[in-house]
Amino acid sequence: MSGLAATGFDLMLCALILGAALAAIAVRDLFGAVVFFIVYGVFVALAWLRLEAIDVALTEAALGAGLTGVLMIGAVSRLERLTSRDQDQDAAGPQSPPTSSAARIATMVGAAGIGGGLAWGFITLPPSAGLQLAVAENLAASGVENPVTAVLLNFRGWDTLLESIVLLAALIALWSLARDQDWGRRPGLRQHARPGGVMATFGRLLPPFGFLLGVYLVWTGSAQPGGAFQGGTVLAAVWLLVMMAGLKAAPRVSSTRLRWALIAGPLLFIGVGLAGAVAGTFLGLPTAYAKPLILTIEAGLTLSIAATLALLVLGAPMAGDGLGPDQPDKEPAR
Amino acid sequence: MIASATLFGLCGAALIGLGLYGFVVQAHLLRRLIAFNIIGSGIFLLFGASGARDQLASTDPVAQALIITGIVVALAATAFGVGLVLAFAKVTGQTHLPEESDARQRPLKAGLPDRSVQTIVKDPAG
Amino acid sequence: MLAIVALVTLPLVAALMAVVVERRGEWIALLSVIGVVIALSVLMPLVATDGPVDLVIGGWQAPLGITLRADGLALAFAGMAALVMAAVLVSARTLYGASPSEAETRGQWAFWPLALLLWGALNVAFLSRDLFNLYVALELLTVAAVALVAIEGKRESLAAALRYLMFALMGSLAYLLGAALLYAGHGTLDIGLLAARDIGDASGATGSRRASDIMAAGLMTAGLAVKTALFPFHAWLAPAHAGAPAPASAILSALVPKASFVILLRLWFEALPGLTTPALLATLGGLGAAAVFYGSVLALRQNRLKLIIAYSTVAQIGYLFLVFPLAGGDSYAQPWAAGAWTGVIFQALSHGLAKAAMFLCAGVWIIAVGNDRLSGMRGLASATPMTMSAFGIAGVALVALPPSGGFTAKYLMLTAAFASGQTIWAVVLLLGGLLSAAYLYRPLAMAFSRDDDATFAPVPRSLQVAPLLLALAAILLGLGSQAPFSLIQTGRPAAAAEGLE
Amino acid sequence: MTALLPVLILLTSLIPAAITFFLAQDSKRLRIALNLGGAVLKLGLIVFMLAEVAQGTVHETRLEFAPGLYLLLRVDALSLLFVSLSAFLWLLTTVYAIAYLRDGPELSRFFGFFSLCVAATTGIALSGTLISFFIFFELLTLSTWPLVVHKQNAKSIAAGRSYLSYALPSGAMLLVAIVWLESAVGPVEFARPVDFGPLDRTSQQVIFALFIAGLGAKAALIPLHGWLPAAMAAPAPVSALLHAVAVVKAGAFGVMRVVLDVYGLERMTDLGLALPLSVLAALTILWGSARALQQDEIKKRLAFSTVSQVSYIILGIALASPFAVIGGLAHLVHQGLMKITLFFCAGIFDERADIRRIDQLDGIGAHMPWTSVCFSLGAIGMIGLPPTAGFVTKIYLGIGAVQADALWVLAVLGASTLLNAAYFLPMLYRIWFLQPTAATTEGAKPNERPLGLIAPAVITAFASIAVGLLAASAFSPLALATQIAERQYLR
Repeated sequence: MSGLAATGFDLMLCALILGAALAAIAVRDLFGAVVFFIVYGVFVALAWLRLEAIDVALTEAALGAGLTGVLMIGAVSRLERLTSRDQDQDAAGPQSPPTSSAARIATMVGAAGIGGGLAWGFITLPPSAGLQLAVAENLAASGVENPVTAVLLNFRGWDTLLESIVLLAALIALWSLARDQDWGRRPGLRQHARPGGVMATFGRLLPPFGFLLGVYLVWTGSAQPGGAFQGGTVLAAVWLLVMMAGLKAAPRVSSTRLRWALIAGPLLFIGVGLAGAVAGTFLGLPTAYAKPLILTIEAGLTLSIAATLALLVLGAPMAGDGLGPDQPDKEPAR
Repeated sequence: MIASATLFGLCGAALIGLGLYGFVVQAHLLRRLIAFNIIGSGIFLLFGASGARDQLASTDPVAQALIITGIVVALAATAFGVGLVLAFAKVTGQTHLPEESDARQRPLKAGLPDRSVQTIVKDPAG
Repeated sequence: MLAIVALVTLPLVAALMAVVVERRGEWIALLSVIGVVIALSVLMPLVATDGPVDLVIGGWQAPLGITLRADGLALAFAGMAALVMAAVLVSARTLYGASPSEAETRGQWAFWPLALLLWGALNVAFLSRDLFNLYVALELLTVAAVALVAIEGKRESLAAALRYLMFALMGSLAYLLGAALLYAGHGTLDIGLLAARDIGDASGATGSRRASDIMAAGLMTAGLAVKTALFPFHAWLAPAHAGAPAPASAILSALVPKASFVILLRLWFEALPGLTTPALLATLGGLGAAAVFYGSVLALRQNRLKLIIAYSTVAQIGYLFLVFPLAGGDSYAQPWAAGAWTGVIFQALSHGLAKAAMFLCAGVWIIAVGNDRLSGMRGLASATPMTMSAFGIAGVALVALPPSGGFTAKYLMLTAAFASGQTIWAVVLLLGGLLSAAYLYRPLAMAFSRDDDATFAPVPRSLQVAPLLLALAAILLGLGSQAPFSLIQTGRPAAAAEGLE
Repeated sequence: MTALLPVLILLTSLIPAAITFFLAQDSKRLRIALNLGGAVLKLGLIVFMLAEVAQGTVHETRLEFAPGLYLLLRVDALSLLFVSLSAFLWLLTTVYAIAYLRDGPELSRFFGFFSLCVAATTGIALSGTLISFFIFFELLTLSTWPLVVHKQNAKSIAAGRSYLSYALPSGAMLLVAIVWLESAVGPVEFARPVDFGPLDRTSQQVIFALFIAGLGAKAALIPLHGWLPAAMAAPAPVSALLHAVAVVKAGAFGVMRVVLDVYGLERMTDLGLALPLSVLAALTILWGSARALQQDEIKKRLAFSTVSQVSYIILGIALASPFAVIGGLAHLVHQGLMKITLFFCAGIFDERADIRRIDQLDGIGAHMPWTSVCFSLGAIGMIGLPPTAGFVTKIYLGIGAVQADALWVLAVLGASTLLNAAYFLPMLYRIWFLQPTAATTEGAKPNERPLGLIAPAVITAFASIAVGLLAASAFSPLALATQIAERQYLR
């Protein structure tokens, strides 16, 4: 793209991003807001492409727009049933803020001030002081060719390890929200897809391709954009599709095999780290073995991430089959 | 001609302001989570753009890695948040928290704290 | 070095194990406690004599990699956390311990990994030198903490958890944005490397104050203040801490706010001392003072024990922020420097131990009485003397009476206030102490009132020992304050002695 | 031995305290053995130390907390005066308390805090620095509260609340005074003269006022005396402890330390602080006596009497003339002996004959002769009739007032003596000269058993006479007081 056309495109993309964001915030209908939010995520992924951050773009599209979107849509439909007794103020009805218009204006001014201040701070930043050079210099020793993967799995592997544990923590936290009587059930609502319907067809057709794509993303991540998180997300989507299509029920939360799958990645990662610690460097990956080690870790992580992400979208274990009444508790638990 | 990085950085700043406004003004908990995500991606955009201003080099890989980590963490928090909202709605039938000012004042009025949920403020419009 | 690895990984590994191994959470937790205690007992003397120990993860030096540093500050907090966690995990066995013969229940499964993850996140937050790594640790901490608030599933605790989550998420975002701006401006996230840039120091490498740096510092401070529940961001704290089951409350109140506070200390005293202005220091101190008074007044107005203890945390956190105006300020009368800085750390440690003891006491009494209303506490002094004394001793530490760790803290801070001529903060310290005595007196007097008709459910003795030991530890912190004092001094930042601005 | 002895003396009450807390209610023998054993051992060690100090040995123990914050135990003449008094009276009070409480509830808690309280008092006496003093001073506050509320009824809980609401704020003021002073002049050790150079005159005065306010609540100076009459809700041995052995004394002792060893008499006079302090003490003396006159309950009357009597100590110090200082110092011991006698007796009247009000005393002398005799001896001493200890004090204070050119003090002493007589003599008259009323004899037949109840009262009563009679001997409290005062003036 020539310079002017590129700038024009960027300007338009910015406008679209801001518009979608505004709509996601301001649209009166909750479902509409969620749809705009998903659209917004896609636009942001495009912006990452324009910034030549393909790894981020993939992640944003898969996680930010994709999975978060599915999560939100599911939440909206459940909220509609849960709050049906006061339609007017919740999911289905228009959203009217509890704040007075004076407060809204004050908030608007404040938020604009913060945004403006940030813009000013951004513009006056000195010339880039990033770590491209340091990464480039050490890339050869990292065992992979994709600098982003090198940072994620080697230079700052500790962050990634903790991050995979944060995902797991979120899942444990989510499951801990189940009611006592629902413990041991399958997570989320049981899905009934119409046999022979679109969902079931997709559910049959897509998984093989999705599976291949996911594995490919992980494998290629060492040299090209891609990696455990992106691949894991695709695999999670595949699994979700299978479950939503009713082809296979979600495993019970008490399933030992499931639990091992959830912790396999982080555990493997820590194990490699500890082995390194015994050898002299915690999480140290000797250059000679770095690539196989990273691939091993990524394989483990992909499994755990895929399982965790899919289950995060499904929600806490609960009774009910998704068709029957999903009523609020009549008698609040005290 | 303005560099893409500058444009998207400013866009990120605007998104942060926008999301903040949404977070404060909206009482619906799911909408707050959406606003949270918008602020988050605004931050990432600003961050990523700051690492992409040097047009000769590619976007700073460290910044990219941090952003990826950030996106995952945000998703984790969002998923848990959604679960919490659903659990709250299931127990109370509500999607709003009781007024925050009420929560601050409440202990001054009476010593019984568990009124927090019982005295849910009715939506003015409802 | 292996000890540092053990410190941060053991709780995490234990949490993973607690996920898969059914009905053995308590034993896994106890094993990790033993491991961490061994690691700490290796590290502490080593660091106290040889100075801070660095763990360069993966062998990648900052700015590319992440460094964990075991300095006095980190180890003191990690040590306190280990004591509290040990007591809490032992106490939680009655609530969440499983019998091998029965089917697993939700609480029995979820509590242990959550508590252990929280612990791991705390240790990372105390040790890490990387601002983004600290962000991930804070998020892990937040998720686990919010889940613990909600774990009983009652409507109050769900509402409290949601409010907590909303505050904490915004705090995280502000912190993250600040860290991103610092990285964008300086190409590093490492606290030590940032310090070397002399940010805000006109004669330093960076030159004059940059808009982005000031904004970054402000955002991170605001975010961390929200997570520390500094007034006026305290609204989430009391319902959350009071809504959780007692052992969880103990962790939440004693430990969780300390993580963000330690980061705040490191941010200003180590990374960005050049950016402070007198107005900023006075503002932070003023908010701290407001927290002391507001929290105390709220605590005075509660009629439930756990809420009193929780609002007391709001007040006690206020003291911590007096470090900003008070640090430095040494005069010839003080042969030592950094009095206020050290004093505040003592305050945080003492508060952690005492507050955990109090919540565990509340747990004992909830078992005995069935609820935590003050009016139900009559006769408890005679029925549960051990718990009563634990509560009383913990109260001594909270009110900062001698010979507790709280007193050492107060003495150091008061001396700094007088030596630097800032008597206004001395007034805050003293009135705050009296107010805390007032709000703690109510449950104490209630428990001492005779009620011959009261009947109490029996409480296992093992449950009563833990809070007593914690409370005694808070006293020991004062009686034997020399060793912790010298430990805290290792790796102390220069700004702690010279003062900010 | 020199470093160990002060610690050992402290441990003789600290260890029994620690163990007693964990004793079961019914392990009565062990509890008694621990407490009596500790008390006897402490007294023995103190006698041993008296001998050592006479030979010139310096006893000093140091425990570092943080730089500049350390615990220092150091024995000097003033500490000896106080520690001997408290150790002696503790032993007697323990005997009395065991007999008095017999099989009451929560005895392990009671005796645990009882011992802790004495440990704190010992610590106060032996403290060599202001911070050490403060630490034990606050420990005393804490350990007496459970004793005050021991009965656990509404009245005693209210008394406890009142006690703390005076003691804690004044403790805070004391801390301010100490920290303010030390942040300017460094850690203050009593054995070292303080260099007030860095502080201006006004600061010195304000700090002194803070010291007096901080110590004044325990010393029951007006207007900080309100808690003391309320604390009568506690059992009699606790009253004895509060009024004679520990709390009130600790306040007065603290004033002495501050005046003699921190500021010094000369500086206090130079700063113009002597007069206000003596006026305050004089007002307290008169106010306490006047209020005592209005009381119908024996213990209340005794309590207000304490308010008045303790201020003699402070008045002596404040006058800053040699005789007055000696009189004040000696009165520390004298008042302790006399007041504890009165409280022991009041407790026996209450416990054995249900006598609480003054009008119930009619003719009790015939039924309870020992108690009545002891009570009378204590009362005569309080009025200051020769040859009692109280007489010695008042003579010295009078001469001291003349020395200090403060003739108005003579008027105060005279008025106070008249008031003392006015509230004690009617009681004595009722005891000895009125016929018993139905109310007096209505209770179970009054007796003065067991021995543990009456013996301590007899001992203290005769001791209070003895220190008056033998005031001129080398080992009397007066001699020790003279020694302390001499050091002041030779310095």
